[in-house]
Amino acid sequence: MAEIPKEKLLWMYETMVKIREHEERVAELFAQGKIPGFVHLYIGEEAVATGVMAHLRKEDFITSTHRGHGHFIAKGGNIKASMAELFGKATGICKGKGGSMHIADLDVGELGANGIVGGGIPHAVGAALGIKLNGLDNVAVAFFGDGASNQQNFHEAINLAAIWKLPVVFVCENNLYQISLPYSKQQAIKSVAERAAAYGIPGVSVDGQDVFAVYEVAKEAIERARNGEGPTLIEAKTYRFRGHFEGDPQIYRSKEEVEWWKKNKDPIVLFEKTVLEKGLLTKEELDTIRERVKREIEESIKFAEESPWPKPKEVLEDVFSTPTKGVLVWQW
Amino acid sequence: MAEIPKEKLLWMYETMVKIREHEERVAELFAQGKIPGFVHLYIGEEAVATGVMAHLRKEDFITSTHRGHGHFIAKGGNIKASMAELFGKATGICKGKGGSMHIADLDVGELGANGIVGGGIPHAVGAALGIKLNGLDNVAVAFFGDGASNQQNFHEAINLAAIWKLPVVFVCENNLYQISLPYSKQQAIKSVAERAAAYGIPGVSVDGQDVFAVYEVAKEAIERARNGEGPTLIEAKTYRFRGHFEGDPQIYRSKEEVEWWKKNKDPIVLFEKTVLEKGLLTKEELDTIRERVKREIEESIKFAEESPWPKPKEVLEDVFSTPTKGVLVWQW
Amino acid sequence: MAVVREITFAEALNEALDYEMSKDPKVVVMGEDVGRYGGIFGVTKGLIEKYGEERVRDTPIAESGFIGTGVGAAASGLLRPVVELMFIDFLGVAYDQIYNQAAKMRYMFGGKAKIPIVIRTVSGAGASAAAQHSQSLHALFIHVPGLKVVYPSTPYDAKGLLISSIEDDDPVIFIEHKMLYGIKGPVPEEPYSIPLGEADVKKEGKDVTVVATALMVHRALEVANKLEEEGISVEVIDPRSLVPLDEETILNSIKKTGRLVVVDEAYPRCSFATDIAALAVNKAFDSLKAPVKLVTAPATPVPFSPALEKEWMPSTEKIEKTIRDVL
Amino acid sequence: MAVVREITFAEALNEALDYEMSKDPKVVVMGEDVGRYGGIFGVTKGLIEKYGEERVRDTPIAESGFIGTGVGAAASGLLRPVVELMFIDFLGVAYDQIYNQAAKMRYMFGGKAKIPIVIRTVSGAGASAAAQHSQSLHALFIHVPGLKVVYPSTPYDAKGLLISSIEDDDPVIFIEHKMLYGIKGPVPEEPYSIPLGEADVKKEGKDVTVVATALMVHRALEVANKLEEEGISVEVIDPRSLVPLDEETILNSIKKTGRLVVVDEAYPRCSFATDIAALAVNKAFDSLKAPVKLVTAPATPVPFSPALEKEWMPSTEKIEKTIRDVL
Ligand SMILES: Cc1ncc(C[n+]2csc(CCOP(=O)(O)OP(=O)(O)O)c2C)c(N)n1
Ligand SMILES: Cc1ncc(C[n+]2csc(CCOP(=O)(O)OP(=O)(O)O)c2C)c(N)n1
Ligand SMILES: [Mg+2]
Ligand SMILES: [Mg+2]
Repeated sequence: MAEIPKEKLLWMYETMVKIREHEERVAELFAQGKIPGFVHLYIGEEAVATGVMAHLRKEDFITSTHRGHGHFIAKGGNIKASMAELFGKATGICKGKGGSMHIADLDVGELGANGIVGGGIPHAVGAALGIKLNGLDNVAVAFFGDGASNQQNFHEAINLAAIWKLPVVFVCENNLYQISLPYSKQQAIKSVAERAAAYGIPGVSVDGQDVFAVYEVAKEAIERARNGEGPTLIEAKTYRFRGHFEGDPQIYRSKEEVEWWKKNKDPIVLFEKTVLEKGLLTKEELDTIRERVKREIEESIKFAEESPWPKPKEVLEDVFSTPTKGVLVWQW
Repeated sequence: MAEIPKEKLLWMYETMVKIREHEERVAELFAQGKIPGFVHLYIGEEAVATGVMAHLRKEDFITSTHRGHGHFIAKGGNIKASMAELFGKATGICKGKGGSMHIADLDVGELGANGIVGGGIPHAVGAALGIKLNGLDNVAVAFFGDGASNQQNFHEAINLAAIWKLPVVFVCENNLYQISLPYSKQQAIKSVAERAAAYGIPGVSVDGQDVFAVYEVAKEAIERARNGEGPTLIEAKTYRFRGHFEGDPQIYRSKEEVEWWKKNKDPIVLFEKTVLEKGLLTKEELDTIRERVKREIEESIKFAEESPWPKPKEVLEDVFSTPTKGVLVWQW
Repeated sequence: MAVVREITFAEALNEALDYEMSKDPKVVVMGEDVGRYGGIFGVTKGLIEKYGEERVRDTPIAESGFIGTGVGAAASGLLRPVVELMFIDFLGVAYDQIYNQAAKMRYMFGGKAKIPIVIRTVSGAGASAAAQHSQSLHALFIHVPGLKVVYPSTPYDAKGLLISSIEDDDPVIFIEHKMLYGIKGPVPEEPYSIPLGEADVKKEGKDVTVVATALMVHRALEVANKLEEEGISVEVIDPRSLVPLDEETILNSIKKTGRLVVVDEAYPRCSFATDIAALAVNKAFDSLKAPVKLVTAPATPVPFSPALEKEWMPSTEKIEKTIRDVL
Repeated sequence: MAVVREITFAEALNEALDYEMSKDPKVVVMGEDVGRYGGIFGVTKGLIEKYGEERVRDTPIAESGFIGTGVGAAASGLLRPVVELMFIDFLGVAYDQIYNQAAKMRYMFGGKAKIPIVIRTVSGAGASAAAQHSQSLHALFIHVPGLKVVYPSTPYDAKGLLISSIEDDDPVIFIEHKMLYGIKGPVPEEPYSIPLGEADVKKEGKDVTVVATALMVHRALEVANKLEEEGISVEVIDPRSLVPLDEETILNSIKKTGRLVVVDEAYPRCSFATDIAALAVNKAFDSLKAPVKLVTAPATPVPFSPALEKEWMPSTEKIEKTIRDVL
């Protein structure tokens, strides 16, 4: 990590802390009833999005999941607009129509969270196909969970990417649970990375709590993709510190287990320790970032709170992009 | 193969020849316009169904494909009734409602051909689950093609069988084509058996033209299943001697290629050579079987030809098994 | 009738499952988080403790795989699976196994197969769950022949219909509206069954017929009770099972009232609402005194924001206005 | 008008694809056997030779994967994919990518995405292809909002509508009835487009309105021409695009004739036929002089045997009888 430029280190820290602060505040706002619907938080998994996105350009694409805030933030999505979206406000990035599970920021190549587990994997393959046919040197990255790796799109889409040698990287965030089902009961193998063999592509498993490790592995995979050498499957072993969704009673795992991870494998704490010990960054630098990030998040919340609700008639807008004859409302 | 009982050898020969004769006559009847619809023949692949089914009991289950006549015959399906079915007659095994792609004989554990590629794979897993929960020592076998191994159900169903250690064997008939797409363009690996690694189950590839080789491999897999040791994935490399369906112009492969396989890898010819050379069976024994089989097939055709058509009103029957209020015909 | 205890819709379903599992060892429950978690809406709570991991199976996210497994298990004659599809919105990843396999096997096989599978699933808006967790997609199951489709509105109906569904030898799609899980109603402790294909007249009336489903039954009743005070007599019919459909009860009512409003929380086109309208204009044309009106959702995805979702759903205001329109 | 050459329906579609690929490098074709094989019904013949393997892509059997790939490619703004689903019956293995992803993205993302994808697919009975290769499932695409649904009946319409569909920025399901591929009709050599959402009155008449789709347009016209000789004047309307729907043309016709028959080769319930009936009884109630009658398939899977399949399909006899019934 000596070769990681300082700028990048600062960006990594800022990104991880931004995700953490964002998610902690969202948890509170949800508990207060200000954010409705289903909310799946990324706390504990920050190093995965961060270590991967460290290598991506704005023009690169990602596809995300129901647990998508971290990907969105790390890809550079507009946080004010996404916070307003979580509230269901008219100023939301989806005008209040999407909510947490459907946040997208096409302006920065974020092709969308997804309420369907596995639903976004082929979209990354599609973006990669577009990249290839347009002769670009961009890449697409699909994020998804351990649970998703048992789903149809994982199999079908990765195989397509493999035979067509597309510039795409598959990042499985194995947080050891599919809601209540532990990874050990989902698959009779030890790592999702073993599945790469089925498609003839490289597969690698990495400690998802160690942002430097993720950074290294992602670097290689993304370079391969950019160089036209085809896809890679990365498994990042990670852990969600909160319930599956806010309100989850978490009867399927022990408090001790959760505490152990929080205590020993917090990606932000580990990062701080490393950079301070190695003298790569100073305490002051870190504190400054944390303060700035907090302000930014608070501003986004203020913006969301003060924003107006969408108007009822907007329900009927945004279905089609070309004007259509015929009716959207079956006007009985 | 010295340990294969003579009875079994005779059964193998009879089964392969029965499939061959059946399919050749069906090809003619299709060309004559007597058999309507889509017909996918099993000629060239006889050793696969035969080598596997040699180990199955009547109470064991199989699920089949659009190319299902061979599986049906080898499992002991009622040929008269299936021939009548191909004709669309009232005496057909499905009363004329199913046709070639939907032939089933539940009485012998044949859970159905399938018009949806990959559609039957989970059904075998389901039968295996039933076997396990009922404490039986039967097994289920899913047959499917190389093309099917890229489809969602392959992935999802095999994973279920693996984690639940169900008594099921997955037999991929890799005949090197998915209609016009060669295997080499479907997958970036050399054998479908490599995909077993993704599920933590044994995978083995075998020469599907060599019935003895298939027999050995299937024996082990089926024993494992019966002993509660879980599923196996078998790939049998094989070749269809005719087009994908009757009427296929076959522009995607050379005549030479087809001729090579017919000449060098005909499973029936190879069987004859081996058993005669090793003195396991005599020419007379083989001829007797062939004659008997021919008669049987001709009888089934006669039966089909002479059978009546189903009556129009039968269209409305057999949707539900329990009597239902409300309408089946929306009687305008 | 003696006073019966009141329990929730979710508890009523749980009792039906418990009863069937206790009675028939072939009944098994499968789905995501149906085990110790008890289902994300609590419907399968306690079953794994009582019947064990073999009969109550948590599955990976592989809906086509595990619903297909259920179909195969049913076809084999060895089990009677009750499979949970966590949200009806997810049908798209398993639809082939439902409408091409389960629904058609018996017919394709000339009447020789029985497919005793129940697919329980959750529908409906009202929870800000957005476009992929709020849909009402029953029309997609009604359209394709071979499936029975049940959609109850009360705890009492839920229990009796789930028992009938599990005992039925055909594939049944059993739909539970997520906003109904918490409602309470009288439910006898002993098991009972309600035949599939019998509508229930939830309120008798003579001026106008309202056919409504699931959550909308409650909204229609609210409006009917309000209008009653003005002397407008609304008959509210809950078909309860959408396939088979109790045409007779519906047609008799239309013949009596001459007016029809259908209230269905679903997309408008090719819907259960158009279905009933078509039934009326074909088979009760001479009785009709006014246009048939349908109160449905608009032809848009379900929006997330509560401000928009409220507008998207058929409201009591819209129902009331529509009923007044046809009078 | 000058005499135009006659070509088949399949050739007309091929010309539209060829034109669009020649004009816009973003247009790519994907699907099973669409390359050298030219599609199993020959629609993509010659394209790979002209545009190469990169733009004409044979896919493995992975419909959810490759349709999803098309959706992602469209959403990225980098391509305008035309994806072939070999038979509409297979929609069940890819349905989520169609109705939950392609159809909803624009709405869920607040109007920011464009999803210019065309999914071409093949429907219809008449070829003894049995229960899983003969269905007419357009209702499943009409029901869920966000998809345009096109279903042409003539070579001329096929070419003009496919060009419009590929140039449209929204997802379009383009359905081709397999029994129409071989029919011939006049088709101009130059490219032209027919706007989505405009019905075509295939025959004017004043006694009864018949709304029919695809193959059924031809059967309806056959009957209309026969009845003409008896002095019965039948108006035959082909909506051509089912979403958006040209309500106006249909309603104007019903207002003129006062009688409506819908002929739709599909399952009856929650169908396009019930849709049009509901439209009529709602918006043209006062004009209706007789019950609305629908000629559809029965609520059963499609049987294999020609003897049964013939009975299953809406026949000219049934159409004729039904028209006479409402007169
Ligand atoms: C196709 C589908 N099936 C089920 C669900 C319900 N569901 C939402 S998240 C989830 C668990 C996902 O597990 P994983 O992929 O490991 O992601 P994680 O939540 O652990 O980040 C499930 C079952 C869904 N949204 N889509
Ligand atoms: C889901 C689905 N997609 C496509 C098809 C059309 N189709 C029928 S057979 C076939 C090829 C199957 O290839 P393979 O699995 O290798 O079996 P084979 O025909 O070679 O025996 C295709 C694409 C189908 N029936 N079902
Ligand atoms: Mg997980
Ligand atoms: Mg093959």
